[in-house]
Amino acid sequence: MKLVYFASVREAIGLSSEDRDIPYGARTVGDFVVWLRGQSQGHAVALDDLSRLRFALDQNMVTADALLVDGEELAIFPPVTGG
Amino acid sequence: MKLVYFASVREAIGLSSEDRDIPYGARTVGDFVVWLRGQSQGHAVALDDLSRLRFALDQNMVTADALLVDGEELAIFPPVTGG
Amino acid sequence: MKKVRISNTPITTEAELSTLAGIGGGALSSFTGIVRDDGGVTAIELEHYPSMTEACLSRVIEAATARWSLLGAVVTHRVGIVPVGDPVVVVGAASLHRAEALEATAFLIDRLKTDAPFWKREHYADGTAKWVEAKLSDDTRSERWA
Amino acid sequence: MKKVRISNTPITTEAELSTLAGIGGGALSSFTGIVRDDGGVTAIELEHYPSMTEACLSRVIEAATARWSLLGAVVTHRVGIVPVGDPVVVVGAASLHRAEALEATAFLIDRLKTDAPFWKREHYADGTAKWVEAKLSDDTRSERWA
Repeated sequence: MKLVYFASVREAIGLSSEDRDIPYGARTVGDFVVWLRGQSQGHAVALDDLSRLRFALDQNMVTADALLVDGEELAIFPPVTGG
Repeated sequence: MKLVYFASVREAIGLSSEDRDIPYGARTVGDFVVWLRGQSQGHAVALDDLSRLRFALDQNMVTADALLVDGEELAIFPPVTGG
Repeated sequence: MKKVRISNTPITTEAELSTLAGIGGGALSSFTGIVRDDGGVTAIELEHYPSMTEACLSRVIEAATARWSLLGAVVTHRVGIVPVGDPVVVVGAASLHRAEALEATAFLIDRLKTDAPFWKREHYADGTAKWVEAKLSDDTRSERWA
Repeated sequence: MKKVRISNTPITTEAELSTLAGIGGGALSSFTGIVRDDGGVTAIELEHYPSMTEACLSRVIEAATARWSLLGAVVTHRVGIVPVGDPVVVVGAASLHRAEALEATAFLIDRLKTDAPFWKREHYADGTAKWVEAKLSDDTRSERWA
Protein backbone atom coordinates (compact mmCIF):
# COMPACT_ATOMS: atom_id res chain seq x y z
CA MET A 1 0.00 0.00 0.00
CA LYS A 2 1.17 3.53 -0.72
CA LEU A 3 1.59 5.58 2.44
CA VAL A 4 1.65 9.38 2.17
CA TYR A 5 2.60 11.75 4.97
CA PHE A 6 1.96 15.45 5.43
CA ALA A 7 3.13 18.35 7.58
CA SER A 8 4.65 17.42 10.96
CA VAL A 9 4.15 13.68 10.27
CA ARG A 10 6.07 13.96 7.00
CA GLU A 11 8.86 15.88 8.72
CA ALA A 12 9.19 13.49 11.66
CA ILE A 13 9.28 10.44 9.39
CA GLY A 14 11.51 12.18 6.86
CA LEU A 15 9.53 10.87 3.89
CA SER A 16 6.67 12.22 1.77
CA SER A 17 5.57 8.72 0.84
CA GLU A 18 6.65 5.10 0.92
CA ASP A 19 5.30 1.73 -0.19
CA ARG A 20 4.68 -0.86 2.50
CA ASP A 21 2.95 -4.20 2.44
CA ILE A 22 0.13 -4.41 4.90
CA PRO A 23 1.54 -6.50 7.78
CA TYR A 24 -0.04 -9.85 8.60
CA GLY A 25 -3.03 -9.44 10.91
CA ALA A 26 -3.51 -5.68 10.35
CA ARG A 27 -7.18 -5.18 9.46
CA THR A 28 -7.72 -1.49 10.25
CA VAL A 29 -5.97 1.80 9.61
CA GLY A 30 -5.11 1.89 13.31
CA ASP A 31 -3.53 -1.61 13.20
CA PHE A 32 -1.32 -0.52 10.31
CA VAL A 33 -0.27 2.71 12.00
CA VAL A 34 0.59 0.94 15.26
CA TRP A 35 2.76 -1.51 13.30
CA LEU A 36 4.45 1.38 11.42
CA ARG A 37 5.72 2.79 14.72
CA GLY A 38 8.30 0.02 14.81
CA GLN A 39 9.81 0.87 11.45
CA SER A 40 12.09 3.75 12.52
CA GLN A 41 12.66 6.24 15.30
CA GLY A 42 10.95 8.84 13.09
CA HIS A 43 7.89 6.65 12.60
CA ALA A 44 7.76 6.03 16.35
CA VAL A 45 7.76 9.75 17.12
CA ALA A 46 5.39 10.75 14.33
CA LEU A 47 2.81 8.04 14.99
CA ASP A 48 3.00 7.91 18.78
CA ASP A 49 -0.48 9.25 19.54
CA LEU A 50 -3.34 7.98 17.36
CA SER A 51 -5.70 10.58 18.82
CA ARG A 52 -3.56 13.38 17.36
CA LEU A 53 -3.48 11.87 13.88
CA ARG A 54 -5.94 11.97 11.02
CA PHE A 55 -6.23 9.53 8.14
CA ALA A 56 -7.46 9.43 4.58
CA LEU A 57 -7.92 6.15 2.72
CA ASP A 58 -7.95 6.67 -1.03
CA GLN A 59 -8.47 10.40 -0.46
CA ASN A 60 -11.43 10.01 1.89
CA MET A 61 -11.16 11.00 5.53
CA VAL A 62 -11.56 7.92 7.75
CA THR A 63 -11.13 7.07 11.42
CA ALA A 64 -8.55 4.67 12.83
CA ASP A 65 -11.06 1.82 12.90
CA ALA A 66 -11.64 1.94 9.11
CA LEU A 67 -10.89 -1.35 7.33
CA LEU A 68 -7.90 -1.40 5.01
CA VAL A 69 -9.45 -3.82 2.48
CA ASP A 70 -8.90 -2.77 -1.13
CA GLY A 71 -7.35 0.55 -0.11
CA GLU A 72 -4.54 1.74 -2.36
CA GLU A 73 -3.33 4.90 -0.63
CA LEU A 74 -3.30 5.67 3.08
CA ALA A 75 -2.53 9.25 4.07
CA ILE A 76 -1.46 10.03 7.63
CA PHE A 77 -1.33 13.61 8.88
CA PRO A 78 -2.02 15.93 11.81
CA PRO A 79 -5.40 17.70 12.15
CA VAL A 80 -5.84 20.11 9.22
CA THR A 81 -5.18 23.83 9.68
CA GLY A 82 -6.15 25.49 6.40
CA GLY A 83 -8.23 28.58 5.80
CA MET B 1 -41.93 73.34 13.20
CA LYS B 2 -40.21 72.17 10.06
CA LEU B 3 -41.88 69.15 8.50
CA VAL B 4 -39.92 67.00 6.04
CA TYR B 5 -41.37 64.28 3.87
CA PHE B 6 -39.75 61.38 2.04
CA ALA B 7 -40.54 58.83 -0.65
CA SER B 8 -44.24 58.04 -1.14
CA VAL B 9 -45.26 60.52 1.58
CA ARG B 10 -43.36 63.30 -0.17
CA GLU B 11 -44.94 62.39 -3.49
CA ALA B 12 -48.49 62.21 -2.15
CA ILE B 13 -48.20 65.54 -0.36
CA GLY B 14 -46.32 67.13 -3.25
CA LEU B 15 -43.80 68.82 -0.96
CA SER B 16 -40.33 67.93 0.33
CA SER B 17 -40.80 70.14 3.37
CA GLU B 18 -43.00 72.83 4.85
CA ASP B 19 -43.16 74.95 8.00
CA ARG B 20 -46.22 74.57 10.19
CA ASP B 21 -47.03 75.85 13.63
CA ILE B 22 -47.91 73.07 16.03
CA PRO B 23 -51.71 73.26 16.34
CA TYR B 24 -53.28 74.04 19.68
CA GLY B 25 -53.67 70.91 21.79
CA ALA B 26 -51.27 68.73 19.78
CA ARG B 27 -48.83 67.19 22.27
CA THR B 28 -47.52 64.17 20.39
CA VAL B 29 -46.20 63.38 16.94
CA GLY B 30 -49.38 61.42 16.31
CA ASP B 31 -51.58 64.41 17.30
CA PHE B 32 -49.73 66.62 14.83
CA VAL B 33 -49.95 64.08 12.00
CA VAL B 34 -53.71 63.56 12.54
CA TRP B 35 -54.22 67.33 12.37
CA LEU B 36 -52.08 67.54 9.19
CA ARG B 37 -54.51 65.24 7.38
CA GLY B 38 -56.94 68.11 7.15
CA GLN B 39 -54.52 70.42 5.34
CA SER B 40 -54.95 69.08 1.79
CA GLN B 41 -56.18 66.10 -0.16
CA GLY B 42 -52.53 65.04 -0.54
CA HIS B 43 -51.93 65.22 3.21
CA ALA B 44 -55.09 63.20 3.80
CA VAL B 45 -53.95 60.42 1.46
CA ALA B 46 -50.32 60.41 2.60
CA LEU B 47 -51.05 60.40 6.32
CA ASP B 48 -54.16 58.22 6.34
CA ASP B 49 -52.70 55.24 8.21
CA LEU B 50 -50.40 56.00 11.18
CA SER B 51 -49.37 52.35 11.39
CA ARG B 52 -47.78 52.56 7.94
CA LEU B 53 -45.82 55.72 8.73
CA ARG B 54 -42.51 56.22 10.50
CA PHE B 55 -41.29 59.40 12.21
CA ALA B 56 -38.04 61.07 13.12
CA LEU B 57 -37.93 64.02 15.51
CA ASP B 58 -34.75 66.03 15.11
CA GLN B 59 -33.24 63.12 13.15
CA ASN B 60 -34.04 60.49 15.77
CA MET B 61 -36.54 57.74 15.04
CA VAL B 62 -39.57 58.06 17.33
CA THR B 63 -43.00 56.49 17.63
CA ALA B 64 -46.30 58.35 17.20
CA ASP B 65 -46.66 58.86 20.96
CA ALA B 66 -43.40 60.86 21.22
CA LEU B 67 -43.85 64.34 22.68
CA LEU B 68 -43.30 67.30 20.33
CA VAL B 69 -41.83 69.60 23.00
CA ASP B 70 -38.72 71.44 21.83
CA GLY B 71 -38.59 69.51 18.56
CA GLU B 72 -37.42 71.54 15.56
CA GLU B 73 -37.79 69.10 12.66
CA LEU B 74 -40.34 66.33 12.24
CA ALA B 75 -39.76 63.89 9.41
CA ILE B 76 -42.60 61.71 8.16
CA PHE B 77 -41.94 58.79 5.83
CA PRO B 78 -42.87 55.20 4.98
CA PRO B 79 -40.91 52.28 6.48
CA VAL B 80 -37.33 52.39 5.23
CA THR B 81 -36.18 50.13 2.37
CA GLY B 82 -32.46 50.69 1.99
CA GLY B 83 -29.67 48.17 1.61
CA MET C 1 -11.21 52.19 11.64
CA LYS C 2 -14.89 53.03 11.25
CA LYS C 3 -16.10 54.51 8.00
CA VAL C 4 -19.50 55.55 6.71
CA ARG C 5 -19.94 56.84 3.20
CA ILE C 6 -22.94 57.95 1.17
CA SER C 7 -22.11 58.04 -2.52
CA ASN C 8 -24.03 59.43 -5.48
CA THR C 9 -21.55 57.86 -7.90
CA PRO C 10 -20.88 54.16 -8.59
CA ILE C 11 -19.25 52.12 -5.82
CA THR C 12 -17.30 48.85 -5.92
CA THR C 13 -16.82 46.24 -3.23
CA GLU C 14 -13.04 46.24 -3.57
CA ALA C 15 -12.60 50.01 -3.30
CA GLU C 16 -14.79 50.21 -0.20
CA LEU C 17 -12.95 47.30 1.45
CA SER C 18 -9.40 48.33 0.52
CA THR C 19 -8.63 49.98 3.86
CA LEU C 20 -10.07 47.07 5.83
CA ALA C 21 -8.04 44.57 3.81
CA GLY C 22 -4.80 46.27 4.82
CA ILE C 23 -5.64 46.74 8.48
CA GLY C 24 -3.68 43.72 9.69
CA GLY C 25 -6.52 41.46 10.78
CA GLY C 26 -6.68 37.84 9.77
CA ALA C 27 -10.36 38.01 8.85
CA LEU C 28 -12.21 40.22 6.40
CA SER C 29 -15.88 39.67 5.71
CA SER C 30 -18.18 41.62 3.43
CA PHE C 31 -21.65 41.82 1.99
CA THR C 32 -22.57 43.60 -1.23
CA GLY C 33 -26.15 44.30 -2.23
CA ILE C 34 -26.57 44.48 -5.99
CA VAL C 35 -29.51 45.76 -8.08
CA ARG C 36 -31.32 42.71 -9.39
CA ASP C 37 -33.19 42.45 -12.68
CA ASP C 38 -36.38 41.59 -10.86
CA GLY C 39 -39.39 41.37 -13.16
CA GLY C 40 -38.17 43.96 -15.64
CA VAL C 41 -36.45 46.37 -13.25
CA THR C 42 -33.87 48.47 -15.12
CA ALA C 43 -32.64 50.55 -12.20
CA ILE C 44 -33.49 51.53 -8.69
CA GLU C 45 -33.56 55.03 -7.34
CA LEU C 46 -32.47 55.65 -3.78
CA GLU C 47 -33.76 58.56 -1.77
CA HIS C 48 -32.45 59.30 1.72
CA TYR C 49 -32.68 61.78 4.60
CA PRO C 50 -29.31 63.52 4.29
CA SER C 51 -29.15 65.13 7.72
CA MET C 52 -29.96 61.82 9.41
CA THR C 53 -28.41 59.09 7.27
CA GLU C 54 -24.79 59.32 8.24
CA ALA C 55 -25.53 59.45 11.98
CA CYS C 56 -27.79 56.39 11.65
CA LEU C 57 -25.13 54.39 9.85
CA SER C 58 -22.50 55.47 12.37
CA ARG C 59 -24.75 54.22 15.18
CA VAL C 60 -25.06 50.85 13.45
CA ILE C 61 -21.25 50.63 13.21
CA GLU C 62 -20.88 51.70 16.85
CA ALA C 63 -23.31 49.00 17.89
CA ALA C 64 -21.29 46.41 15.95
CA THR C 65 -17.96 47.49 17.45
CA ALA C 66 -19.50 47.47 20.94
CA ARG C 67 -20.72 43.93 20.40
CA TRP C 68 -17.73 42.33 18.68
CA SER C 69 -14.00 42.86 18.85
CA LEU C 70 -13.42 44.44 15.44
CA LEU C 71 -10.38 46.09 13.91
CA GLY C 72 -12.59 48.01 11.53
CA ALA C 73 -15.97 48.27 9.87
CA VAL C 74 -17.26 50.11 6.82
CA VAL C 75 -20.69 50.89 5.45
CA THR C 76 -21.06 52.53 2.05
CA HIS C 77 -24.47 53.19 0.51
CA ARG C 78 -25.36 54.47 -2.94
CA VAL C 79 -28.02 57.12 -3.47
CA GLY C 80 -29.58 58.30 -6.71
CA ILE C 81 -30.20 56.11 -9.74
CA VAL C 82 -28.43 52.73 -9.66
CA PRO C 83 -28.69 50.48 -12.75
CA VAL C 84 -29.19 46.71 -12.64
CA GLY C 85 -25.92 44.92 -11.79
CA ASP C 86 -24.42 47.80 -9.82
CA PRO C 87 -23.81 47.67 -6.06
CA VAL C 88 -26.26 49.55 -3.83
CA VAL C 89 -24.55 48.87 -0.55
CA VAL C 90 -21.25 47.44 0.68
CA VAL C 91 -20.67 46.54 4.31
CA GLY C 92 -17.52 44.97 5.67
CA ALA C 93 -15.80 44.08 8.92
CA ALA C 94 -12.24 43.11 9.81
CA SER C 95 -11.19 41.22 12.93
CA LEU C 96 -8.41 38.98 14.21
CA HIS C 97 -10.54 35.84 13.94
CA ARG C 98 -13.35 34.98 11.58
CA ALA C 99 -16.37 34.64 13.87
CA GLU C 100 -16.41 38.35 14.71
CA ALA C 101 -16.08 39.59 11.12
CA LEU C 102 -18.72 37.19 9.82
CA GLU C 103 -21.28 37.99 12.49
CA ALA C 104 -20.65 41.72 12.39
CA THR C 105 -21.16 41.74 8.62
CA ALA C 106 -24.58 40.11 8.96
CA PHE C 107 -25.44 42.50 11.79
CA LEU C 108 -24.40 45.59 9.80
CA ILE C 109 -26.55 44.77 6.79
CA ASP C 110 -29.52 43.54 8.85
CA ARG C 111 -29.59 46.69 10.99
CA LEU C 112 -28.97 49.01 8.06
CA LYS C 113 -32.06 47.58 6.38
CA THR C 114 -34.34 48.56 9.25
CA ASP C 115 -32.60 51.54 10.84
CA ALA C 116 -31.24 53.75 8.08
CA PRO C 117 -33.44 56.31 6.28
CA PHE C 118 -33.23 55.09 2.67
CA TRP C 119 -36.14 54.48 0.33
CA LYS C 120 -35.99 52.52 -2.91
CA ARG C 121 -38.01 53.07 -6.04
CA GLU C 122 -37.90 50.52 -8.85
CA HIS C 123 -37.77 51.79 -12.42
CA TYR C 124 -39.12 49.54 -15.18
CA ALA C 125 -38.37 49.28 -18.89
CA ASP C 126 -41.80 50.73 -19.75
CA GLY C 127 -40.97 53.97 -17.92
CA THR C 128 -43.07 53.29 -14.85
CA ALA C 129 -41.68 53.33 -11.32
CA LYS C 130 -42.83 51.89 -8.01
CA TRP C 131 -41.80 52.40 -4.39
CA VAL C 132 -40.48 49.21 -2.82
CA GLU C 133 -42.49 47.97 0.17
CA ALA C 134 -40.68 47.24 3.41
CA LYS C 135 -40.41 43.52 4.18
CA LEU C 136 -41.50 42.00 7.46
CA SER C 137 -38.62 39.51 7.10
CA ASP C 138 -36.20 42.43 7.41
CA ASP C 139 -37.70 43.37 10.76
CA THR C 140 -37.43 39.77 11.91
CA ARG C 141 -33.78 39.52 10.90
CA SER C 142 -32.94 42.84 12.53
CA GLU C 143 -34.69 41.93 15.77
CA ARG C 144 -32.76 38.71 16.25
CA TRP C 145 -29.75 40.91 17.16
CA ALA C 146 -31.69 42.69 19.94
CA MET D 1 -21.69 28.56 -10.80
CA LYS D 2 -19.44 26.53 -8.49
CA LYS D 3 -15.72 27.10 -8.58
CA VAL D 4 -12.83 25.65 -6.61
CA ARG D 5 -9.29 26.87 -7.18
CA ILE D 6 -5.95 26.04 -5.58
CA SER D 7 -3.40 28.72 -6.38
CA ASN D 8 0.35 28.82 -5.81
CA THR D 9 0.45 32.48 -6.84
CA PRO D 10 -1.07 35.51 -5.05
CA ILE D 11 -4.87 35.79 -4.98
CA THR D 12 -7.16 38.78 -4.45
CA THR D 13 -10.68 38.89 -3.11
CA GLU D 14 -11.98 40.92 -6.06
CA ALA D 15 -10.57 38.63 -8.76
CA GLU D 16 -11.97 35.52 -7.09
CA LEU D 17 -15.40 37.15 -6.66
CA SER D 18 -15.67 38.79 -10.08
CA THR D 19 -17.77 36.03 -11.64
CA LEU D 20 -20.10 35.90 -8.63
CA ALA D 21 -20.56 39.67 -8.70
CA GLY D 22 -21.88 39.55 -12.25
CA ILE D 23 -24.14 36.55 -11.79
CA GLY D 24 -27.33 38.57 -11.39
CA GLY D 25 -28.09 37.92 -7.73
CA GLY D 26 -28.97 40.70 -5.33
CA ALA D 27 -26.67 39.42 -2.61
CA LEU D 28 -22.94 38.72 -2.63
CA SER D 29 -21.14 37.75 0.54
CA SER D 30 -17.50 36.89 1.03
CA PHE D 31 -14.86 36.02 3.56
CA THR D 32 -11.12 36.52 3.08
CA GLY D 33 -8.53 35.02 5.39
CA ILE D 34 -5.36 37.10 5.50
CA VAL D 35 -1.94 36.24 6.93
CA ARG D 36 -1.62 38.07 10.23
CA ASP D 37 1.58 39.43 11.76
CA ASP D 38 1.10 37.30 14.85
CA GLY D 39 4.01 37.48 17.25
CA GLY D 40 6.66 38.04 14.61
CA VAL D 41 5.26 35.87 11.82
CA THR D 42 6.63 36.98 8.46
CA ALA D 43 4.86 34.43 6.26
CA ILE D 44 2.97 31.21 6.41
CA GLU D 45 3.62 28.17 4.31
CA LEU D 46 0.71 26.08 3.16
CA GLU D 47 1.09 22.40 2.40
CA HIS D 48 -1.79 20.38 1.00
CA TYR D 49 -2.73 16.92 -0.29
CA PRO D 50 -3.05 17.63 -4.00
CA SER D 51 -4.98 14.55 -5.06
CA MET D 52 -7.56 15.13 -2.31
CA THR D 53 -7.86 18.90 -1.86
CA GLU D 54 -10.00 19.86 -4.81
CA ALA D 55 -12.51 17.07 -4.22
CA CYS D 56 -12.81 18.08 -0.55
CA LEU D 57 -13.46 21.72 -1.41
CA SER D 58 -15.99 20.70 -4.07
CA ARG D 59 -17.84 18.63 -1.48
CA VAL D 60 -17.98 21.65 0.83
CA ILE D 61 -19.48 23.73 -2.00
CA GLU D 62 -21.95 20.95 -2.87
CA ALA D 63 -23.04 20.80 0.75
CA ALA D 64 -23.61 24.57 0.75
CA THR D 65 -25.63 24.54 -2.47
CA ALA D 66 -27.70 21.62 -1.17
CA ARG D 67 -28.47 23.56 1.99
CA TRP D 68 -29.14 27.05 0.63
CA SER D 69 -30.56 28.39 -2.59
CA LEU D 70 -27.42 29.87 -4.13
CA LEU D 71 -26.71 31.26 -7.56
CA GLY D 72 -23.03 30.52 -7.14
CA ALA D 73 -20.22 29.81 -4.71
CA VAL D 74 -16.44 29.98 -4.94
CA VAL D 75 -13.59 28.74 -2.80
CA THR D 76 -10.01 29.70 -3.62
CA HIS D 77 -7.09 28.66 -1.43
CA ARG D 78 -3.44 29.62 -1.64
CA VAL D 79 -0.67 27.08 -1.22
CA GLY D 80 3.06 27.66 -0.84
CA ILE D 81 4.62 30.63 0.94
CA VAL D 82 2.20 33.49 1.69
CA PRO D 83 3.62 36.70 3.22
CA VAL D 84 1.93 38.70 5.97
CA GLY D 85 -0.92 40.79 4.58
CA ASP D 86 -1.70 38.50 1.65
CA PRO D 87 -4.92 36.49 1.36
CA VAL D 88 -4.74 32.78 2.13
CA VAL D 89 -8.33 31.95 1.32
CA VAL D 90 -11.32 33.60 -0.33
CA VAL D 91 -14.80 32.13 -0.11
CA GLY D 92 -17.91 33.74 -1.54
CA ALA D 93 -21.56 33.05 -2.22
CA ALA D 94 -24.20 34.79 -4.35
CA SER D 95 -27.94 34.49 -3.89
CA LEU D 96 -31.15 36.38 -4.60
CA HIS D 97 -31.56 37.47 -0.97
CA ARG D 98 -28.98 38.14 1.68
CA ALA D 99 -29.67 35.45 4.30
CA GLU D 100 -28.53 32.64 2.02
CA ALA D 101 -25.31 34.29 0.87
CA LEU D 102 -24.34 35.33 4.41
CA GLU D 103 -24.97 31.94 5.97
CA ALA D 104 -23.37 30.01 3.11
CA THR D 105 -20.23 32.14 3.41
CA ALA D 106 -19.86 31.29 7.10
CA PHE D 107 -20.55 27.63 6.32
CA LEU D 108 -17.95 27.49 3.53
CA ILE D 109 -15.13 28.86 5.64
CA ASP D 110 -16.10 26.91 8.77
CA ARG D 111 -16.22 23.61 6.90
CA LEU D 112 -13.09 24.33 4.89
CA LYS D 113 -11.18 24.80 8.15
CA THR D 114 -12.01 21.30 9.40
CA ASP D 115 -12.53 19.29 6.21
CA ALA D 116 -9.89 20.32 3.69
CA PRO D 117 -6.35 18.86 3.77
CA PHE D 118 -4.23 21.97 4.27
CA TRP D 119 -1.53 22.48 6.87
CA LYS D 120 0.00 25.79 7.89
CA ARG D 121 3.51 26.47 9.04
CA GLU D 122 4.41 29.86 10.47
CA HIS D 123 7.75 31.39 9.48
CA TYR D 124 9.36 33.88 11.86
CA ALA D 125 11.80 36.73 11.34
CA ASP D 126 14.57 34.77 13.07
CA GLY D 127 14.38 32.03 10.45
CA THR D 128 12.52 29.50 12.60
CA ALA D 129 9.24 27.90 11.59
CA LYS D 130 6.46 26.15 13.49
CA TRP D 131 3.47 24.06 12.47
CA VAL D 132 0.18 25.65 13.47
CA GLU D 133 -1.91 23.58 15.89
CA ALA D 134 -5.51 22.83 15.01
CA LYS D 135 -8.00 24.72 17.16
CA LEU D 136 -10.83 23.06 19.04
CA SER D 137 -12.93 26.17 18.35
CA ASP D 138 -12.76 25.34 14.63
CA ASP D 139 -14.28 21.92 15.29
CA THR D 140 -17.01 23.53 17.37
CA ARG D 141 -17.87 26.05 14.66
CA SER D 142 -17.86 23.39 11.95
CA GLU D 143 -20.09 21.06 13.97
CA ARG D 144 -22.79 23.64 14.51
CA TRP D 145 -23.69 23.16 10.81
CA ALA D 146 -24.17 19.38 11.26
